[in-house]
Amino acid sequence: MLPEITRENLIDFCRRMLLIRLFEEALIVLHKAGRFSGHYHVYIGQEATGVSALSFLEEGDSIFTTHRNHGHLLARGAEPGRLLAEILGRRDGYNKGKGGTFHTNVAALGFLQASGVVGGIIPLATGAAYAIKAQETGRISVCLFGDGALEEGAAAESFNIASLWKLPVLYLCENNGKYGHGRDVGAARSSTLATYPLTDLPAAYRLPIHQVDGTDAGAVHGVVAEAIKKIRWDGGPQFIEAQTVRWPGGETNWPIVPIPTDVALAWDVNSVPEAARHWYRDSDPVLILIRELVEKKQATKAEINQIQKGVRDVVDRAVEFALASPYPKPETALEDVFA
Amino acid sequence: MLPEITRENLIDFCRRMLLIRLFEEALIVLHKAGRFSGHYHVYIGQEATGVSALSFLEEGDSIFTTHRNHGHLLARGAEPGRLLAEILGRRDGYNKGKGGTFHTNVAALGFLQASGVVGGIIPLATGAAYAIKAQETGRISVCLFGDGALEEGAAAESFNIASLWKLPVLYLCENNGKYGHGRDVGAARSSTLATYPLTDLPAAYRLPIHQVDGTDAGAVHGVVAEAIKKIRWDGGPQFIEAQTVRWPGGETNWPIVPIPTDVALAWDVNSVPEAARHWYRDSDPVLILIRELVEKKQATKAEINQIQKGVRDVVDRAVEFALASPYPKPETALEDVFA
Amino acid sequence: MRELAYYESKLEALREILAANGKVHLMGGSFLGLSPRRNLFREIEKSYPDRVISPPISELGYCGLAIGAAMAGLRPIVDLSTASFIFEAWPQVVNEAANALYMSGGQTRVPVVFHVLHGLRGGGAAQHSHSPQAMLWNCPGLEVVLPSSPRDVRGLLKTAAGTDNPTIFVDHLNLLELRGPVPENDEAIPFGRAEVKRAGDDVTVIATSYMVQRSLTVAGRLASEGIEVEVVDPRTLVPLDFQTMMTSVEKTRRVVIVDECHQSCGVAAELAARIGEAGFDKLRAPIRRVTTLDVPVPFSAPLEEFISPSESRIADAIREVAQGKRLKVDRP
Amino acid sequence: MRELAYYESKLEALREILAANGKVHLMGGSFLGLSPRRNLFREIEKSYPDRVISPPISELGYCGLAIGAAMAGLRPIVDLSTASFIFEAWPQVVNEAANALYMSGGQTRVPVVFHVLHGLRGGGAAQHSHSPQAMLWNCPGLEVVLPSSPRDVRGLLKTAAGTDNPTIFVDHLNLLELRGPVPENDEAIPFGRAEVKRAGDDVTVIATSYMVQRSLTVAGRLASEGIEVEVVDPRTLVPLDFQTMMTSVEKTRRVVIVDECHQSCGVAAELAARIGEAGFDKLRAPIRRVTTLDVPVPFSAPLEEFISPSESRIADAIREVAQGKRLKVDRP
Ligand SMILES: Cc1ncc(C[n+]2csc(CCOP(=O)(O)OP(=O)(O)O)c2C)c(N)n1
Ligand SMILES: Cc1ncc(C[n+]2csc(CCOP(=O)(O)OP(=O)(O)O)c2C)c(N)n1
Ligand SMILES: [Mg+2]
Ligand SMILES: [Mg+2]
Repeated sequence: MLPEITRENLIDFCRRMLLIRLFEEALIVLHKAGRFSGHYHVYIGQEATGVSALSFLEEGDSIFTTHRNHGHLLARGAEPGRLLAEILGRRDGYNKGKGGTFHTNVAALGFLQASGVVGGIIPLATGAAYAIKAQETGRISVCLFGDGALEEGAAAESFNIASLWKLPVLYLCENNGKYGHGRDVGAARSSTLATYPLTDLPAAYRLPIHQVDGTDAGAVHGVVAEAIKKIRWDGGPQFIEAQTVRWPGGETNWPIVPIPTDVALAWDVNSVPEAARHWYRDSDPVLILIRELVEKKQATKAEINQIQKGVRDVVDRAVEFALASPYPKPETALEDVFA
Repeated sequence: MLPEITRENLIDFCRRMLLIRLFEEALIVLHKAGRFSGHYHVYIGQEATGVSALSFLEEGDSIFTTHRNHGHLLARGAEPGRLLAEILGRRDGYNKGKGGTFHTNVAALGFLQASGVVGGIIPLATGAAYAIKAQETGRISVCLFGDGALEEGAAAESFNIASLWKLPVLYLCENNGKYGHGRDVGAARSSTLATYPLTDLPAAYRLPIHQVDGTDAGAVHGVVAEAIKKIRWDGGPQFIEAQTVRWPGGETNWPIVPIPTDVALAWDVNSVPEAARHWYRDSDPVLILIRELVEKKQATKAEINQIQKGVRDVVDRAVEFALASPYPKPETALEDVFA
Repeated sequence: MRELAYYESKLEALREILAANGKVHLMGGSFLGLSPRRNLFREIEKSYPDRVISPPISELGYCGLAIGAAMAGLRPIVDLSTASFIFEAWPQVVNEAANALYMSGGQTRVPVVFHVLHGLRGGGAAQHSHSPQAMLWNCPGLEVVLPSSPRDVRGLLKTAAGTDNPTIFVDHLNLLELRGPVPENDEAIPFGRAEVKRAGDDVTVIATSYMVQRSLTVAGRLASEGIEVEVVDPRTLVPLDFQTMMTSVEKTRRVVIVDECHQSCGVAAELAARIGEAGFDKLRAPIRRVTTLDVPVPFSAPLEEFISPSESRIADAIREVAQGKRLKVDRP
Repeated sequence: MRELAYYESKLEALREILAANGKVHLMGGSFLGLSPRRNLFREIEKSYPDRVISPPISELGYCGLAIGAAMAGLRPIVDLSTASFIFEAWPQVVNEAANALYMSGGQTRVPVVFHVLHGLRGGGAAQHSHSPQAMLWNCPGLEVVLPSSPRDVRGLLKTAAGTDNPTIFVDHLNLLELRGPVPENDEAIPFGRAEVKRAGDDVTVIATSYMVQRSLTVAGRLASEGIEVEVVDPRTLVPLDFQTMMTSVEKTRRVVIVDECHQSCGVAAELAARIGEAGFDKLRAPIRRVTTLDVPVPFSAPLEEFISPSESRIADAIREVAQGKRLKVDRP
């Protein structure tokens, strides 16, 4: 369903989600072209969650994210060019090239740490909430992490403390594990969590829990609105599980795009390779939103095409900017060790 | 209530529980006399749990214990003299003086690790269960730990794995925290676990759970019997919370005996200092068992006195043995680093 | 100048820090371990009920919490009590706190302090006697502090409370009862300033933490044998005041390093490697290290004594480098 | 003699170990990290479905599980993949496994192996590029193994699978594609036997893991400059074959140590301290260390290259100690 927001905001959501998608598809091309090394993770399939959830944040709220952070930064309004420059290790990157894809970080937007250590940010975000409470700033701390993070003891320890001390933190677990290899939930050999649904873990610690379809921007918007209202009101923690379906191109650490996204796919997926078709038809949050915008008469197909054109320009310019940015001077490796 | 076992066995239970008590009261005297340094922990108040639970173990079963291990070793039949020698750092100690009070260990009795790291043995005991399952020995692994260990993420991680892989492990949580300082359960500032009852945590991981009054030898015996039967039958894990009331002398790391235990206290606690009296009257598992043995006509007061006399002799001889044992040669510090 | 016991000076510093800066919160233990003095900390706790917090037994969770709180503007000072327990929080300390500023390209500051009590304590046995400072020095991004006197603990604690970097404050139980001069309004002692704790011309002893006091005792004894020992205390390993050490080494040309870490890859190894390189032409004798022997720590008193950097082992090492003022002759 | 790629030799060893001893279970990753070769491991997984286990993302839990399983009679070999993740299991590795035999007075054996991939990998950045072997060497009770060739990885892995002590098998992604001779039924290579990987009279380079290969490359290049480098590979740090190193040092009297740990309290520090002490009268030049610079590991390629023990830094260090065969003259 559509988020209950103004039409401009709906269009803005659409634009941001599409930006994340096209940005990352461009990124995949750059990696294939050898523009940066190492492995990396894309947010494709989870755009509705990040864009809806982060739309509620205000100045001063804290955000912690993981190895799968690109979408969160763009959702929050990071400049695509500087973000891409960081991922390519260039001088104009937000972290001067020191962080790279695992650690893209924009303090000005409230991001305090992007950790590549699974579960690493759960204590950190809980701590930011502690600081918020201690300083009575009325802000909140948001922790975006994957289902796998619940397998780390750090999660349990943090939920306990957040619950006992009533800390203003939103734990937003992006469960992209449905049908994901290795991460299936259930009692099979391959399963990795005995707490099923996974919300049983935070629930045991008396955290208020919510489950939502993470491919449905409107559903996420509604649940997050309620959770954040509660946090700002009673100051205590909230836990949300947003379930998304793993993108067929995202199985490995080196994504392969089954088909470059085009808004036209919202109405016709026949051009999509058989194996991936179901996902683009049923589980792609970007295409789902676009279909709804048109069905609910919030935008015409022509307008959608216009949006896509605009976003493509933005991504093209970001790529130009990032590739034009020089590598940092080697000696700068010795800076920023200590404040 | 009384354990449903033969009279000889009841007498044996009584003897073991009294042995643990008098052994540790003697130990406290030795520490006061400066016979060993550092801090230490006594099992006073939890004797019924250890003696009942470990009475079910068979050759080849594995046991893991903590900083509060003396009672477990004695319950399992460790020689008081050699155990005391270890606690005093003497050559005849079970660990050649290298372990001390924190790490007393008797492999021949199935003890694999006594860890002073809170939560440390929970993964270890889970691993022994994994080995048992892999080697199809039909044995079980028993993990005896305190309520505080549930605050460590290691516990949650281990429960998850034991549940997913159906490992033959008995998690026996000795919750001596009721009314214990700092460890109160509930939502107060001082509380440390939001999972209340604490069995909600293992339950979230789908572990079968049990709660029992740890001061009641019969109740513990019944619950452990059931749990171990299940483990030996279906091979999966079980979790028991045994609740005991913290001994008034045990608040610090340097225990003070309010009054030396004497079986006569089972019938008359007036000699006990006011502040501690309630505990000896209502919560002392040793005195509770003794009262029941006499009430249920399983033993006369005279027989009980005989038992006490025998146990005192054993403890006296243990003290003589330990004090007579020389300190190990300094150079032996260099041995046992590697197998 | 007034005299204070080490624990008094330390508690005074904590009180002054709490009074001076509302962003400082204390989490964890009493900063005095299981010392009988620990109840004195309760008074501080009472005066700041909302800023002195007892977390659950979840080192990974509450150390990470302190790091996150520091990222968000507080200045938490965490007491883990026994240094061995910082291992429970290892991923947060070495992989989150130490890297945050760097990975973020200078954006995320982490003004957190982790206080631990390290080393041989008499009956701590293998699991409660660690000296993690070497492992922590191997992890760039952390400041590492080792006080050794009533004055230093106060001055260094104040600087630790003010630095914007994650700092490990490595203290020792055996120092708590030590008495020494502590000026009334003593200044904070800046990091990176070694102190010559005793002047002498014959041998330079570089010692850390409690080993400074033990080395001073030995130095006093050896003076009667005619060996004048100079005792240099780095006070902080990160940042390190290498110059002050080398000045002493260039004078004495003989060096013994006394540290309580296990020997291999310990603090003494790094100091020996640096001095051996920089002082190659100066040294008149091999650098000797006196450290805890490379075995787990045994419980039994005589065994613990045997593996410790004891007074006798320190004295032997000093005598050895002092004696036989042999010049180096090149073998054919 | 047949040639194999490193990854082939390693997989062969794993297969032979599994076939030879039913007590061996493999837990964790593919032992090949994210290398494109990792799918080859799937075949092993298929052949031993019950002995090759994928645990949850719970390093503390499953490493502890492996330790407990070892205590109870199995011989688990755990792959943590990226070495940095062993920090998650730090309390179990350094405070349970390392101490178990000692604390129990020799009763509890822990035949477990932890396999990790350490060091700079090209874009691993600060949190995925650690070399924890120095921290682990500082923890008595652990055996530490660092293979550097197709033959060594096979021979050392077999010994690791047979030892009764907890062992850290520290491997490097950059070695996987290296080809080299591996005899058909190669024997296990005993721990504590260093190998002279290249003979030379002028300078001794002691190098570990991938740095052995890098040093050999540099040695080849410097030969053309007339500098004959002897490359010594300890192969295991615990136990350490110090004699073989000293034999080389006594011949060349000039030493460079190349290791990928961060410098302070790194592996090179310990080796430099020991050689500086034992070789005091032999050395003709200061011992130079070439290590990863003491900063967190940056993502950007040129920055990572700048802080790494690169070929150019190795070559410069060798030239420096080789040149100016200056004798030591005592200053007045
Ligand atoms: C402590 C730790 N262990 C293992 C890894 C390797 N790793 C990287 S991503 C990943 C999967 C994480 O799953 P999840 O938390 O659900 O996040 P997702 O990638 O699905 O978004 C793993 C195991 C890691 N980065 N950190
Ligand atoms: C990892 C760790 N953190 C802290 C401590 C210090 N400590 C020793 S006993 C203890 C209390 C443990 O409570 P519980 O597990 O309930 O055991 P009990 O002593 O009550 O039997 C603590 C915090 C420790 N030994 N290990
Ligand atoms: Mg996931
Ligand atoms: Mg308890």
